[in-house]
Amino acid sequence: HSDKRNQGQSENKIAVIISTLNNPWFVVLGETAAERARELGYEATIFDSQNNTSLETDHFENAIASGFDAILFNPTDADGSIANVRMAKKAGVPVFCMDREVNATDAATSQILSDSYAGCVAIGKYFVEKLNKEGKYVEILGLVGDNNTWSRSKGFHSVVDHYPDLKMVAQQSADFDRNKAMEVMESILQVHPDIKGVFCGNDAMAMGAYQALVSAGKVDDIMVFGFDGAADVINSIQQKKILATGMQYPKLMAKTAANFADEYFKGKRDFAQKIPVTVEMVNQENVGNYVAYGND
Amino acid sequence: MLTLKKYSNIARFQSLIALFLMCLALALMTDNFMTTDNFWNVMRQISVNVCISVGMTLVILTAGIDLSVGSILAFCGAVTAGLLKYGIAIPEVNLFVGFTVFGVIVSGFVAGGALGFVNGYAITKFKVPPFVATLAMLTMARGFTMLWTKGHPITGLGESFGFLGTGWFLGIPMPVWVSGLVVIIAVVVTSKTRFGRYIYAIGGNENAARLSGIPINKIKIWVYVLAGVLAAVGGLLVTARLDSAQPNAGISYELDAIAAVVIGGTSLAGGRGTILGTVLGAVIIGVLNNGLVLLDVSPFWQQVIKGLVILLAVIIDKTNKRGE
Amino acid sequence: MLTLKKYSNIARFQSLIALFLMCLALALMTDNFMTTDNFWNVMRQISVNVCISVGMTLVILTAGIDLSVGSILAFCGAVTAGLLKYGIAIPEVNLFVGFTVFGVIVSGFVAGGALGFVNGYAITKFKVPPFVATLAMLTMARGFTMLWTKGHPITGLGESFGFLGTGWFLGIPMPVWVSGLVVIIAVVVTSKTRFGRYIYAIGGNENAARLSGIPINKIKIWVYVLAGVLAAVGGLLVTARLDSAQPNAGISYELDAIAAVVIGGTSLAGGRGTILGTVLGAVIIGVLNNGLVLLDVSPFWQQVIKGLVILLAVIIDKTNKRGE
Amino acid sequence: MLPLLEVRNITKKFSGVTALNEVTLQLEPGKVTALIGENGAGKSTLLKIMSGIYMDYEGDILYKGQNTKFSKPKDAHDLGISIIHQELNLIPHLTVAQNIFLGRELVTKLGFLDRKGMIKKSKSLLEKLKLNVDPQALISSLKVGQQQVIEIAKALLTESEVLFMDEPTSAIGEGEVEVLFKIINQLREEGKAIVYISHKLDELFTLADNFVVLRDGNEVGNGSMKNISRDQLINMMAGREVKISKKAIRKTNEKQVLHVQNLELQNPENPQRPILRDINFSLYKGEVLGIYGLMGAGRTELSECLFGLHHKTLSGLIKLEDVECNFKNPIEAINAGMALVPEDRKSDGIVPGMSVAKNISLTVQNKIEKFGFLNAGLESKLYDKHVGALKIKVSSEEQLIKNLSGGNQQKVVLAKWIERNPTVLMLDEPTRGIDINAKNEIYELIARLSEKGISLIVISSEIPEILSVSDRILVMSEGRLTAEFSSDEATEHNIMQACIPETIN
Ligand SMILES: Nc1ncnc2c1ncn2[C@@H]1O[C@H](COP(=O)(O)OP(=O)(O)OP(=O)(O)O)[C@@H](O)[C@H]1O
Ligand SMILES: Nc1ncnc2c1ncn2[C@@H]1O[C@H](COP(=O)(O)OP(=O)(O)OP(=O)(O)O)[C@@H](O)[C@H]1O
Ligand SMILES: [Mg+2]
Ligand SMILES: [Mg+2]
Repeated sequence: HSDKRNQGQSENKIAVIISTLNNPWFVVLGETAAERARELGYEATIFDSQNNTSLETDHFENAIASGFDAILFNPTDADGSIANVRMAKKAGVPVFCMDREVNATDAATSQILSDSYAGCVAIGKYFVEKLNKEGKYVEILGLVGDNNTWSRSKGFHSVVDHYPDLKMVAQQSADFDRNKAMEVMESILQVHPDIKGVFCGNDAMAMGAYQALVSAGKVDDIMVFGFDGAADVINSIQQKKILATGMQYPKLMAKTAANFADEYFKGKRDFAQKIPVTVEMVNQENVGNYVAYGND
Repeated sequence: MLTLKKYSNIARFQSLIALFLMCLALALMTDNFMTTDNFWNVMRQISVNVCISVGMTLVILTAGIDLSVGSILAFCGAVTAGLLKYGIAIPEVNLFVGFTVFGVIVSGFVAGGALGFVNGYAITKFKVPPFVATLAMLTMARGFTMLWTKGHPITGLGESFGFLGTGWFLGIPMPVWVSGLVVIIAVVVTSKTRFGRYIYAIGGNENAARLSGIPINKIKIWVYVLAGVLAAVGGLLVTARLDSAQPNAGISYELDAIAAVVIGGTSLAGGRGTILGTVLGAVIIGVLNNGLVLLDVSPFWQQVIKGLVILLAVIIDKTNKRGE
Repeated sequence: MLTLKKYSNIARFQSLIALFLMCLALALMTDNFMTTDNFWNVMRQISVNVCISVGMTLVILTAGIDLSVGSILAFCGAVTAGLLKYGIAIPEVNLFVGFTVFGVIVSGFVAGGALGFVNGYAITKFKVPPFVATLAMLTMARGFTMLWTKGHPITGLGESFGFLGTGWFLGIPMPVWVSGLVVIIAVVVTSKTRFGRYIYAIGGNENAARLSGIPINKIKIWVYVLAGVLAAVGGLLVTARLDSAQPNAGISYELDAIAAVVIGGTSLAGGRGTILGTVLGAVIIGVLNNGLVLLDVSPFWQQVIKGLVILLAVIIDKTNKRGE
Repeated sequence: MLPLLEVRNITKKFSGVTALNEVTLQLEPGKVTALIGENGAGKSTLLKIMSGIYMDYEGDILYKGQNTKFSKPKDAHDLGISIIHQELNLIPHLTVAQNIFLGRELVTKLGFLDRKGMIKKSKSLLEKLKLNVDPQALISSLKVGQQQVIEIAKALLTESEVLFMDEPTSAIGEGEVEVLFKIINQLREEGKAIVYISHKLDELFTLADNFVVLRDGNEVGNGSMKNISRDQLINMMAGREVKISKKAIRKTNEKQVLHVQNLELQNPENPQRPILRDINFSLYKGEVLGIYGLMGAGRTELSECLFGLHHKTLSGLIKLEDVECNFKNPIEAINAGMALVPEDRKSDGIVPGMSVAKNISLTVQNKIEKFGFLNAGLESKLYDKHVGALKIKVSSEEQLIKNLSGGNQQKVVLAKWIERNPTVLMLDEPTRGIDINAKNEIYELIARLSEKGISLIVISSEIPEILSVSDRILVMSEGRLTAEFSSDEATEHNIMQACIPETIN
């Protein structure tokens, strides 16, 4: 059926393989991609890799075997997912990466990426500015086995570590989980009630950390920074609860990827390998320009 | 007999000493462990695990197990939050039902009880091993939660609801009141009522219990219903504390609960153990989690240490019971 | 007696019929299920679960359980990949040891066996219940994996290593060869050797086995070592397939393995069950996963359906065995 | 007189097996009815039907003339029918009082358990049964015999009209039996109807008024106990003539095989009172050494010590064929030539879910191996050999051992040890709960083995049994050897004399 592929027929099927649906941000990414594909007249199915690269492999195999013609792909791991993309390429199925990249330039047809590292560099700068280059702070990491955890952390530290008066007094993991972040923050506050800022690896953890500050009556003393641009955090920034987050544009990336697939079916082949979608920092000044998960 | 009784006191005593030593070490190593603030902090943090673990204790006492409590917690939290925020609206028939805070709490408990009932029914009527029945429920209830929430958290539940998670009453945090109440009721039920006695009897020797005229199936179903309701209580507390119901709440909470039960000296073979032992187990885990963060131990090492502590706690317990 | 034999054949037969019906339905409802491609697809996908489940079957036959297989899988995958890529380098003493592919595979197996040995040792010598000992190992081995990888995947392992995961030999994918070999060896060991007989005896009645002069502890330790080695085989396949060792590989694989074992008719109480039953269970789960995708079922519903199928598979099995 | 309880034409089938076939029975108030039959005759099944445990049967139950159908055990119990089951049915980690009141707890006005009331009532019950244990002791800390008495207490708790006793004396000593008989006599005078099952025929002659004999699920006779002789009963049960064989006594001056000196076993819970002390004896080649004692005398522990089971708490000297032995575990003991047929067949003797053939070969896996793999042909041969030699009643080698009757299970356990050809074979209560015919076969087997040169230690609580199998008899009391008799010297009287403890509790 490889002839049927690539011909822009409406019976073409698009697979949307998402790293996890355990986080609303990815649910938005996946659903937007699927919706857009359907708008364009294709069948679309969402696959949940449950943060498991091996399960992702199964999804690729199943998708290829059951005749999907393109894959809109949100990888679980920049390195681990390469093999999967190559497999699709070999089978003649184009793969369009969304949000996260794979560390290979010859595998995916195109990668529409939000650069976590750069986004966290921006947040790091704002963090330094807001804390006035001095004081104690805390970092809450996501899942420690996840490479996005580290690219965010590294971006942030690439800025903040240049200021010797900014002291990180604790670095703990909360698995991208709101409740865990709250509990970790509650405990950290026992030792370090005098911190001035918290940087969280995603927005769910930022909300959890903020909740801990509420209980401790410290919302006015400690600034919370997140990353993602999830609905709760955008609201919280509007309400002056959270300082800033990195707005990634899941909807935009998802739609772009779906559009690319459509163009691919219609014959286009020369896609740019990497299309960066800038992560914009949303803070209390500019939040009026943003809605949750970015504008379309 | 006297020896035996004294004996079991000493066993408990050993866990208490272990806890005491842990606390002492933490008090020496950090300035902040031994503060009232941190005390309530730890107590509040363990309150969810205490609720779930109490239910788990009942189940394990009957020689069963419940792997589904984490998923049930998430589902009930989502049901509670969803009903509170949106009520039930069926526009086609022009129906809208709003809920009070009390109403949603009851609904959450009913949801937990219902899923627990399904567990109990499969286990007693279809003779599905508890491990399998609740494993299936672990998957299904997570699916229900995703379907109900569509994968998005339900947030912004209002002050009066949030009070349950973050408020204080008579100088004690609300979650501690709730879990304390759960513990007191459970202690009375297990030690002072027929129902409690039957739970022990079933776990001790199911066949003998049946021949003594004890309604095995009824009791077991009730136990799983209670475990479900207590998971719902946990879900209520988590949701109220976060002011948000997370679809991925409670993942792997069953393991924490089982760890608390086992560290507390309850036998997985059923028939032996106490609620207070479980509470002690939950406190040990809570203090450990708190202490590892206070000491800023690297997240990589935390897992290794936690595993070691579970192992050691049980080994110490076993070594003391060698004589038995 | 003849009835009994016929009987157990029928029981197995029932699962086979269930599988057949599933396959028939899928063949009718989709175009792509009944293709050679998809057949090898499913076989390759279940190969990791088959390896782990075989180990789990041995453990469960002795009336134990092993919750740590997923973490051991991740650790061994990481050890294999790390040694292959970086070798062992201790610059201080100017030491560098490089490894061949064969060398790293053996090292991975040794690592898995060692962690399994710790499980077995805690269970037999310190009388820690298997559930608890392996729960502790689940946490610890994950911590070791994180420490070893520093939380980062280890990638780029070379063609010859990758061949194990993605290659074909005589028209059959390599992972299928590996898991097939594991199954054949396990079938022979369980049904044709003393070691296998002792496993059944221990699970059937540990006391009687001890008094018959069977070295209980030795056999049990070996069983956990084997479960660890088979988890390492699984880790090898996963790593080779992805050309990358993921630090969070294998999370909750123990549940899939237990599900395969139970659907395959092995009793969690020990002493009863077969390797082939487990393989059947793994195939049923694999076909289900594959079929739900081919049928375009939403991921949220997939969880609900999977839970239901596990439940139904066991209920059907139980209902057939009612007579016993 | 109007029967209190009557069953008519009861038929009960278990998947294929007809356990009861058209059995009819009448129980009159103030009478003790002995229910007699070989293993598997259907005695327990009948009692279970009459007490509401099995619901699917054909036939009628009439209670006080009324047709009755029980839907659960509690229904029968509420009508005043109590049963003491053949197997112990106690909860190990509950206390004595909690067990006695299980399912019938006393509650206070507030609905909470009335702990004090239950303890008090238990105490008086236990006093009545002359059992000196604390009502708050855990069942698991009691000996089997004491537990048996607790079962009796449980049944006596409620004032029932009908009382079923399924082998209540299989695990208790003579003293307890006497107390029980007194109580039964008292109940009879109160007008209760009692059914009593026992394989000890002597008991039945002292106790019962009427008898009913079952054979293969059929009722083959009934009548008054006064009008029948022991031999007639046995013939009725077996359907043929059975003669209890008394083995020829052998001289014991042959080669010494086992020598035990100053054996002492510590009691971890009470270091002042060792479980065993000052144990000195020898065992000769081809000898059958009987060990008799009351319950809790320490006989089981002694056999376990010789089998390497209490290595850590044991001191003293054990010499097997002049080699000093310090067995650390059963494996070492077995390799040195020891074998033990344990007291509790179900929990220590058999692997219930395994086939008969596999159970037989469990101790001799090396004998059924070929090229390192187990060989089905060799296993079948082994099976055929023992099934033939020991007359094990079994339908095929794949039959699960749990589906055999107790006597046949015991023969399988014996077979697996005989195949190892041990130097010393210890049998702990080898005929507990086994019918007279199977018992006899086991006695003959013991004689045959001793003729083959195997030395045997037979532990038993039945004096006639000890007398009929042993060449020499040791008597134990409170962890010590108190007497030794040659088979000629031994009489019931002097054995009893030696086993009474010096200090009574
Ligand atoms: N649950 C059961 N399933 C199948 N068969 C059974 C079951 N219980 C008893 N039987 C069979 O029914 C018959 C009668 O057994 P029952 O236990 O009533 O014998 P019994 O006379 O009490 O023997 P014993 O003296 O050994 O106690 C036996 O053939 C036995 O194998
Ligand atoms: N686990 C134990 N812990 C402490 N004491 C024990 C234990 N088991 C047995 N005893 C004690 O050891 C003594 C001997 O018990 P044993 O079971 O050997 O007696 P026995 O003569 O075999 O009696 P039975 O006829 O009941 O089998 C008893 O007095 C009992 O109190
Ligand atoms: Mg019987
Ligand atoms: Mg004994």
